[in-house]
Amino acid sequence: MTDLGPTYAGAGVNVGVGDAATSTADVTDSASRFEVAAYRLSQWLRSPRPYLMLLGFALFFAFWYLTVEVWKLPRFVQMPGPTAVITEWLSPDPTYGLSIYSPEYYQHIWVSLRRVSVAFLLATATGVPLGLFLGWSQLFKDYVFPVFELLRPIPPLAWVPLAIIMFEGSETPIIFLTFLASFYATTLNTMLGAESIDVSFVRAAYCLGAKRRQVFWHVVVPGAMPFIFTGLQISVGVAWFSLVAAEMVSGQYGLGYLINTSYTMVQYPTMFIAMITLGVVGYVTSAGVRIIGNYMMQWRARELAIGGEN
Amino acid sequence: MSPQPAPGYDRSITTPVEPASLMTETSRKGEIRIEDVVKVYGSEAAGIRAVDKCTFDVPAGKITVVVGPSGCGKTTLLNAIAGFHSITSGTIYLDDELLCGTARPRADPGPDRIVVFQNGALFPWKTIIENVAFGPIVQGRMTRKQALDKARTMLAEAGLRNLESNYPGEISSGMRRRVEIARALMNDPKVLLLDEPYRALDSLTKSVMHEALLETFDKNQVTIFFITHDLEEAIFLGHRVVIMTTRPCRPKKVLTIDIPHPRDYSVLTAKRFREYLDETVEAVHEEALKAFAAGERER
Amino acid sequence: MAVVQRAAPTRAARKFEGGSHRLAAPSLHRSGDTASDGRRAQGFGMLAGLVCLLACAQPALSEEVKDYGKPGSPVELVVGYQPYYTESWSGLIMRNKKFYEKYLPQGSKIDFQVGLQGAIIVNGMLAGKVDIGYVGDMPGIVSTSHADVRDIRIVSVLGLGYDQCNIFLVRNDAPQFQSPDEAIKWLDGKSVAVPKGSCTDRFAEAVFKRFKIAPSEYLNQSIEVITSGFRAKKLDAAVLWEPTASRLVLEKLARRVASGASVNENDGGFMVMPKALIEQRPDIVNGWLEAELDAQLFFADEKNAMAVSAMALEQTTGFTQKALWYSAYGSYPKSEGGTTNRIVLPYTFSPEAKDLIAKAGKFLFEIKSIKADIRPEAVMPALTEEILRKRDLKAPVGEVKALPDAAYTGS
Amino acid sequence: MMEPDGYAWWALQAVSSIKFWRGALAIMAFIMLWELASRAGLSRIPTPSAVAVTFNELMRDPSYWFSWYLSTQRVFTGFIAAMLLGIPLGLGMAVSRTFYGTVFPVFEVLRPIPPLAWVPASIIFWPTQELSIAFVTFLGAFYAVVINVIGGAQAIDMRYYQAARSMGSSSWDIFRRIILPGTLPSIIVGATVGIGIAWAVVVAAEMISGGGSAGSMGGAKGGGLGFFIWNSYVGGSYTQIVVGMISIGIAGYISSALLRKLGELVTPWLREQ
Repeated sequence: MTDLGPTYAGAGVNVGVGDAATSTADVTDSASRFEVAAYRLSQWLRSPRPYLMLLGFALFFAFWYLTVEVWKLPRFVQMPGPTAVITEWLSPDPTYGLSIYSPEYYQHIWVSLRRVSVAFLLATATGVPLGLFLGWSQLFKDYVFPVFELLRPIPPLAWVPLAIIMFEGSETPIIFLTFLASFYATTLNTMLGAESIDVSFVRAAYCLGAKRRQVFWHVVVPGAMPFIFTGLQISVGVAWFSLVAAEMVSGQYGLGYLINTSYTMVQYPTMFIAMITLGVVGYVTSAGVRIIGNYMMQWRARELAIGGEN
Repeated sequence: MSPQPAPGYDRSITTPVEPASLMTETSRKGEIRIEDVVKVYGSEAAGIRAVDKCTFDVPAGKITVVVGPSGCGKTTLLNAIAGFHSITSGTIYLDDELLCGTARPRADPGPDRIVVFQNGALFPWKTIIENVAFGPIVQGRMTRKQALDKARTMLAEAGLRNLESNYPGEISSGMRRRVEIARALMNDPKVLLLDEPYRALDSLTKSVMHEALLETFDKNQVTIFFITHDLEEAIFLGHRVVIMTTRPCRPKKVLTIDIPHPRDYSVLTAKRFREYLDETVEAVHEEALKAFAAGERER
Repeated sequence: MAVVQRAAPTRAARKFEGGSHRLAAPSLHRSGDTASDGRRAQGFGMLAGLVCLLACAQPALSEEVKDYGKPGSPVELVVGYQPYYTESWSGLIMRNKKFYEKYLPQGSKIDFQVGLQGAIIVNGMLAGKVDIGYVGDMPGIVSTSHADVRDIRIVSVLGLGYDQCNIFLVRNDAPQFQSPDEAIKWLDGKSVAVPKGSCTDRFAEAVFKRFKIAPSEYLNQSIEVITSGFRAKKLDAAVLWEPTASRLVLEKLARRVASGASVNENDGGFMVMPKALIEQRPDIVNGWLEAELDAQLFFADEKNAMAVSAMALEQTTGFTQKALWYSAYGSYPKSEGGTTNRIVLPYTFSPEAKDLIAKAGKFLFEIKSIKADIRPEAVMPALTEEILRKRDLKAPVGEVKALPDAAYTGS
Repeated sequence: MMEPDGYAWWALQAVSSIKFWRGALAIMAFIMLWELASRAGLSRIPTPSAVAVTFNELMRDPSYWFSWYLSTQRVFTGFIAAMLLGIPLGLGMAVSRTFYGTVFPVFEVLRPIPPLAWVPASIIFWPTQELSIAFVTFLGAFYAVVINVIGGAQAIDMRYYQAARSMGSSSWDIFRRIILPGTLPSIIVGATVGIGIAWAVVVAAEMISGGGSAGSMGGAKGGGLGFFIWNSYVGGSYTQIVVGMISIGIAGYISSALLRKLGELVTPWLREQ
């Protein structure tokens, strides 16, 4: 049976690249960031992880290649094989007019990215302050939160038809739907963040003579920061979820639209290209938010690097 | 992580060091008078009576330690003084200025009474020096630069010089307690309210913390209101020890410890210490049994 | 997608939602990776590599072909048809009159499934879920271009028309146009919706190319979304096919301003079948095509106008019988691209049909909708020509003429 | 005196608390605002009163309840499949390093692809429309379940292992007695989050495959609450859209609440925390 030996030393949460199994206690400033990264990289390479990762991907592609192109299993034969998708993706003159060389491909990505970022920023600009106030003032929460909870169970995607009716043009409904999904995630997480702040921090601030407004800025906002960034990461992921659906139903340009159109135009390789691109762009955006989060919260990053005290 | 002993700290010298820089304030008294304080959580009938007709004095410039079984209402009392909780009836005075009473059930928290919390409350998102300089900056008493400079001197005195730019998460819990006390003293408080600050520490660190606290007290002569359930700690530190009954708490026995300050570790084995111990252990034990019987979950 | 953040906010259970951020290195594993760990991973890798090689060597199964049974035996077929596409109403009539029962072996079961547009039926056929398809010109041609997935052939022409699958509709408050050409030019810079992959898509892109028109938005929307778009006054224009066009006009949601007739571009509907069916069961294919001929003859007979529109009413939702009747038999003024004979029913590949397929095929390849020009073997006229000769009829077998409004006797 | 944690006592407590009245007031105000705004023609959304009337009519319409049944069936097939596959996979990844090393990277790469991007591919792949929609709901819930299970298994305190190991228990004992119960709370959290996502996904999947341009065969049929909303939109009856939206909100809420209740039953030791 597999090894169950748990390790105790430094088994805390790792941050950043690779697996920070550094049990060295004194990761102080003197060891420059570069040396630490280099050390972690060498540690990572010696461990079996990269090879397992390659193995995992190899198995996945082998499965895809075999079932579709070699064995041609009944249900799989309609799917485009990896070779078809990759050749279409990389070919300078793609059969269906879309590959990394065609400008239209980047236009789709750009439009989707723009929609997600507009919706995401709107959701952050409205969700974070609202969440903080909900967490901070009980009176505000008693009035606003029930209405918020009333609307939240309705999935943002159920709003698609209403959004089409409510808003002019074809762009604003999509932005609204993407915004709605992110808004719920951001507000809720920020509120939970503000509420989860240990009451002794607030009391300590009052003791030290801070007034209510100062306590809000010096304690509640920074204290809720980790939760806010959790929320932002979820909200980016969720934004992509609803963007795709909104684009599929009605819209022009955008990866969701591309998937949908290549389906009706029976261009399956292009459809898969769009799906994979969506996955990659989605991953990059949420990784971006995570990196900004880690950068903004130096104190958390360094605290966790040493296994985090209680 | 063993705490490095603070450099230059040597108990052998007996003459107290005159803390010139800290005594600039007018001689603050910091005496607390608690009279017939009652505190009931929840409605009068069904609520939990935490404090019942509690009356005792906390002399100015002295260390008063309140000892009692866990969950007996000591923290409620401290919170009332600090202004976090209201009281149902009775009055609390600080240097004959009314903190709270029936007219004003909840006192306003302020820099004259600063609390050091059980699990520590240094702001993890501010560096050590920003933490210490927080009070004066927020009250607007000093500019940022002045506050940082004074904070730097405070930290140097407490032997925490090279930790200024670290975050609280990166230093040991013992060191964090000392930074927290430095943060409190930055505001020249009349009273330091310590809520079982060394509870989570191992006994070795605890003894180092005791000596550091005594040393700080020698320099500042600030009134200290110290809560603990550890009897030895109470007698070792306190000028006056108040033993509390189980919930609802009332002072059961008040003891003045006349071992001279500044005290050091040798006191623990002194005969006088043992006598105090014998005298009090029986009283405290009795209350502990009652609390245990009530199955009180330590709040 | 309101991701619920914290069901029961217990501090102990660390909760992760859809987007977990820093996933801890699993502390269950030995954090220091000893050599034995590495060796086991490599061994595992070797084993997996071996399995892959073994699998690749395995001979490829023959291209997945559906088995339709021996000739003469009863068969179960799925027919994808479009009651919302007047040009292919012969399918609608087939479903109602069941002409095929005369020609197919006893006990054959035919399941008619509705497709909102040709492309959906083609997707069904490529996925092996649909056997016979009644589709427009673009989906028909596109279906023949995926022989690697399933070899599909065009076997019959359902109908050709100059104002069937190529009707320009504009919002009611659009300016009054003197001529269809002026209307088409007005589309420049407007938001135009079209169901991508349909015959109107091909037609619209061809017209836009010819008139050098660039709409501000060229939206891919289904006929339903377009209908609601006009109802919610969100669309400037759309290019649609009958009967939806007539419905929008009669419900005063949009105005008809031009059609294929105004620019001399026709379109057509085709019947498509997989090669496997044609080769395995010539009896079934011939039987079905005989029945198709009967259906087209029935469709061409003016007497049946009300009956056909009644059938359409029964098999569609959201349409009035009047709109359905108008879509096939209504006469629209010339200024709106109206024509006298609404649908020509060639049944086999008349010269116009062949030339439409060639022209459309070249255009689709040009705009990269299909991988290569149409395979010559994709069109199989022999079957229908044989049947026509046997019945000594000549293509076109009939025409659906525009009737005076009075001819509509319904409510 | 009612025994303290009885249901009646809880209800009385809720009603008498000021929070309840503030909340009720806020909701009333919201509905009034909505009524006035719609009536004044500010927004094209139908007025609550009209929606209530339609809701009343629909209550008696069997096809409305049939779409409830269809959607619920699709959500639960996808959801149960996600649990059956997700939990073992999550536990496997948490327990064995090799499995984690191999499977997790692929899992992480596929996860950002939104489930709804799979709708067209799923329509092509799966033979029936039911299966293709259920597959998409499965994907929606699957990721949440696996992530939570891994998180839960890792959060188990080291000392439990050492204690079990020192008592000489085998790896199987540790798995059954420590990891499984230890991960149970996060399985419940994963399930609750998963069912929420499943409901959101089923709505869109039904809309897209039922009516949107990426429609699947069988055009008009399709069914389910998502399709019901889509059909009302296409049919132009806007009040039914709002009714459909509210129904899905209720359905999602009920299933999450049920799961939470189940969770409390299964993890009694967490209750008094």
